[in-house]
Amino acid sequence: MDEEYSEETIERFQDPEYTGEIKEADATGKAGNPSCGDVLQISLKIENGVIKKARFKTYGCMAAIASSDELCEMLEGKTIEEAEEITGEDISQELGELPPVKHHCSILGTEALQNALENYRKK
Amino acid sequence: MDEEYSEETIERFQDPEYTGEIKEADATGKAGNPSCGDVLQISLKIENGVIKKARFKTYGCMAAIASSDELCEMLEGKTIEEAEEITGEDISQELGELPPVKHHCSILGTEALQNALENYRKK
Amino acid sequence: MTEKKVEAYLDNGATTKVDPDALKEMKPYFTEKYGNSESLHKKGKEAKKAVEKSRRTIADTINADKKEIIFTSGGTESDNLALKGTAYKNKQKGKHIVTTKIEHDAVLQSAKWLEEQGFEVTYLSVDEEGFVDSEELKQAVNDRTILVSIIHGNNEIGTIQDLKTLAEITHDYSNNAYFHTDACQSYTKTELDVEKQNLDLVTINGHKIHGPKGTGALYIKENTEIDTWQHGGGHENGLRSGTLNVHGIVGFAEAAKKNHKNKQKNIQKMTQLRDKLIQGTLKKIDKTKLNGPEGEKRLPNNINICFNNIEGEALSGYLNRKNIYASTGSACSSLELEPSQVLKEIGLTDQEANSSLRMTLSKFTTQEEIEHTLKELPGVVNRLREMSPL
Amino acid sequence: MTEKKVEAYLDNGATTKVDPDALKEMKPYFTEKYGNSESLHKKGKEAKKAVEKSRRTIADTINADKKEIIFTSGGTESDNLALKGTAYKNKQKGKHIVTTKIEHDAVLQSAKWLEEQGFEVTYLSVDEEGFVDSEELKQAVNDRTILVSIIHGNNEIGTIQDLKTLAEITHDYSNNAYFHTDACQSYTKTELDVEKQNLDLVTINGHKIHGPKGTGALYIKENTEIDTWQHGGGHENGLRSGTLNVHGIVGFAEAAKKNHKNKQKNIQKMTQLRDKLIQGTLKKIDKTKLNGPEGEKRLPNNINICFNNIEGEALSGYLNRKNIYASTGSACSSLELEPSQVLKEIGLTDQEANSSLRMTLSKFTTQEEIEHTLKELPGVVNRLREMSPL
Ligand SMILES: Cc1ncc(COP(=O)(O)O)c(C=O)c1O
Ligand SMILES: Cc1ncc(COP(=O)(O)O)c(C=O)c1O
Repeated sequence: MDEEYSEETIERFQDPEYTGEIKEADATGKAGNPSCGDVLQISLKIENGVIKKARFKTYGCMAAIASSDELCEMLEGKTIEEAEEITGEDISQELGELPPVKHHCSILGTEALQNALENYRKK
Repeated sequence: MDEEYSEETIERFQDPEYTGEIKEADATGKAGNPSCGDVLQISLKIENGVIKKARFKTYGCMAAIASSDELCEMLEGKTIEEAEEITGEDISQELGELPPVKHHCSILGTEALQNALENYRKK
Repeated sequence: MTEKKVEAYLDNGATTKVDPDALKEMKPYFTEKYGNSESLHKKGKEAKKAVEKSRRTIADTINADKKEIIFTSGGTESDNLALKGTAYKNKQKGKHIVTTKIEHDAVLQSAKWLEEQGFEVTYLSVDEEGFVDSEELKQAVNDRTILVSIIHGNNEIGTIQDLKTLAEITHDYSNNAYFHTDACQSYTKTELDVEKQNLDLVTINGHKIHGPKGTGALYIKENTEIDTWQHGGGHENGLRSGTLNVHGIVGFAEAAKKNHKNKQKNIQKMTQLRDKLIQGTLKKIDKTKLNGPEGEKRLPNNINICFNNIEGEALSGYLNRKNIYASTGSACSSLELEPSQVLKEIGLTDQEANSSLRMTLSKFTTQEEIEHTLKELPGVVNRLREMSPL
Repeated sequence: MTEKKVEAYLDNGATTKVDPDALKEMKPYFTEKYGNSESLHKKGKEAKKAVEKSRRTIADTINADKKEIIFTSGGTESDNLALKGTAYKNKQKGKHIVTTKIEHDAVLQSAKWLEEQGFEVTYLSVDEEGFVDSEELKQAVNDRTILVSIIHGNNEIGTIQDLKTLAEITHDYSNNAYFHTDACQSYTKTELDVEKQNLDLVTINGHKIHGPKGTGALYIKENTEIDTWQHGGGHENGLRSGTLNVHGIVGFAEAAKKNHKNKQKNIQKMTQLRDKLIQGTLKKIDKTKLNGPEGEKRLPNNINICFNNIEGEALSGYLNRKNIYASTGSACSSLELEPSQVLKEIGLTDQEANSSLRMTLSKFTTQEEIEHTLKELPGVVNRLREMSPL
């Protein structure tokens, strides 16, 4: 009965602004598994330790797409250190709270991000 | 679901024509018990072995009142022998079938009748 | 000639007329906003919104939280769920249930069935006005008791139990017992406040309060341990599966809201008419007696009178001819042969029980209906008494 | 500008619009003929008459006798009653039940609950089109089997089982087994004849056939041994207690009558639109595949297509923006996380199951709705595929 999507989630899902893949990205990361219903890929342009551009590609439900878009917006302009501290809860909160059964979608976003940052460090 | 009263039963219940008690009756009989929901009393005027007049008093449900009235109508003009053969089923049939749970009401009528005829013979 | 047209519907304890305002609220949900409340698209959202708004409305009328209300198909289903659902969920803690001898069949037959499944049930008796004895309850309840179920306003004789006291005893005398009340008859007709009265489970339904038939709800206090009884898609937080009856729920809520808002006014009006009909009957017709309590301890819309020497069904049949509609007891058992158990429990003889009639009013009942009834009743009783051999 | 107004409601498998004619029939029963069908007075009789007429109407649509129909609150309740009621009544004869892996949750969860109560349940698998293998059924059924429950038209993939063959096997291989079918999706949309098909128990409901929500029925062949599951006043011959939902029943019956009368015409119309939408989609959009059978073995109103690389819920969300309303599967589990069990049973991978969309039509679905959908679908799929990392 509390399993509603917020208006913010729905709007972001319907008009995501950060879709796509950055060519010659400085970092890319992936998380999820199509058999579980969600796959999320994130690509970042990083300059002087600051994320200049973030784009996503997502296979998944409304919450997964909205979370991905929210995450990209949050990332742009943040330092890597700031980015590392973003939690699923932060994303969910920005979206006006995801339904409990969908919280994993926001966590998936942070996993993809961590993977991207790891990938960046290894470069 | 088949527990409906027929139109005949309802009409007879609403306008019984044979209510009352015959003064100086040749025979009277009673059956039933108020704690079971039905008491039926019948009084008869008998001439030369033929029932000339039949009246009832009944405490009871629709079926009991309708059965009593039906029985009195059936009795008038019948010989005692004919009267003795009336069954609950006969009464129920004349009423367009009583609901199964109410069949005992018509049987109660025949019991009161038997008691009246016994009373007559003993006189 | 005009006189013939007066109809008196005095069977509101059996069911009520749908409030035209409730029907109006329902209308869009049949052919326009007809979505399934679980669908995620616009049509589903419309339906969901209506359901959740209704849930809040109903919760507000009993001082509950929205999350504590689940919708069912009626009072019977809510009672079944309350009894069987808690019994099955809590049987490890104890297999003892307490209820009363004057419950509606929905509770009584559920309790009997649970006995067949190995539960033990204590049936409390009542006094001559239909009240449960709190001392008897204290004796009955212990830590093996998992549920106490006591009807709030009795459907036959209108007795209103002191829920607060009974619920507190339940909680004081057992660490494991929930307190359930069947409030179908009392809802919006007397105080019902889950907080104040300390209730864990409450059955209410729509068609007794001018909502549509086929609607009901069960209040389930947060954290109450209860199993679902109707399995399926997991609706209503997994507690009651089945596509939600959106239009029904909307009508139920609107009826509840209106009744709740005008509660004091409605109670006053019904009480005045009730007492007028009771006093008029007792005065005009000899050998009559009121069954159940008087005054504030009686449901404002309930009358039950014993008319000696005439049988209740026959009486209602003759009243029907005068366009007065009343029943002998609970409608579901109209054609049953047994005298009312409730009337016997308060001390009536079988014959007295068989000679009783229930007349139940509603907020729509008019002075005219009561006057018409008072005018016709003596003649009808007289006719039937003349016909009676007793 | 006008274009924007086209709405395509393609979620009729979840619920349908109430037929305006059904609503019209219902209307008097809210505020005028509002009596309780068990009351003996005029208001009760009016209601009773309407209920019994409706009972006959519904019986006629499946070639049953009026006495064999009992009214419930919906498909879920009918399924629960059919499974639990026969299980409890017949457990002395055996505690074995057979059903399938593609049942609606109302059957599946009832079966699971019965397992917890000590019954043994065999779940039959299906082939890649969703058909039960009659050989597997023969192997499963024996004299310990008391019930076989097989869904008629599948709610997700539209597969129509050969009931006659399956029911005959059931009766041939067990002396003690009843055959139940959940016909909620198929009722009035394909042949359903209890005599010809040799059925003992059939679940149907109102809101899938343009009747009101909160209505259902269970066909119970004469002499079938079954316990009630909702205890109370003993309505419906003691098999289902609770005040009858008179207006609901009247609407259900009228909807059924109309659908039944125009059955062939409706089937033809829906089949034509179904096939147009299927073929159009498969042709216009690459990497798409129809789930479930084609042609006459598929419900005339059911479409289920796998759109590779895009997730079903997201797809329905984007379609919603274009005023196209469809769901991923059964509405009750919209927010569930598990991929559809039915789709997995017919051999889809988890990813394929997650990438599927159900579109379900009704007799009211128009050419325009289908054309609107075919026009918008490719763009939406494209947008989501662009967004997909797969
Ligand atoms: C006290 C009480 N409980 C339960 C019920 C059953 O409710 P429903 O008819 O909605 O199933 C009724 C009325 O019939 C009632 O009066
Ligand atoms: C096949 C099937 N069975 C049962 C049900 C449950 O019916 P209801 O929603 O009326 O409880 C549905 C629909 O929800 C269904 O599609």
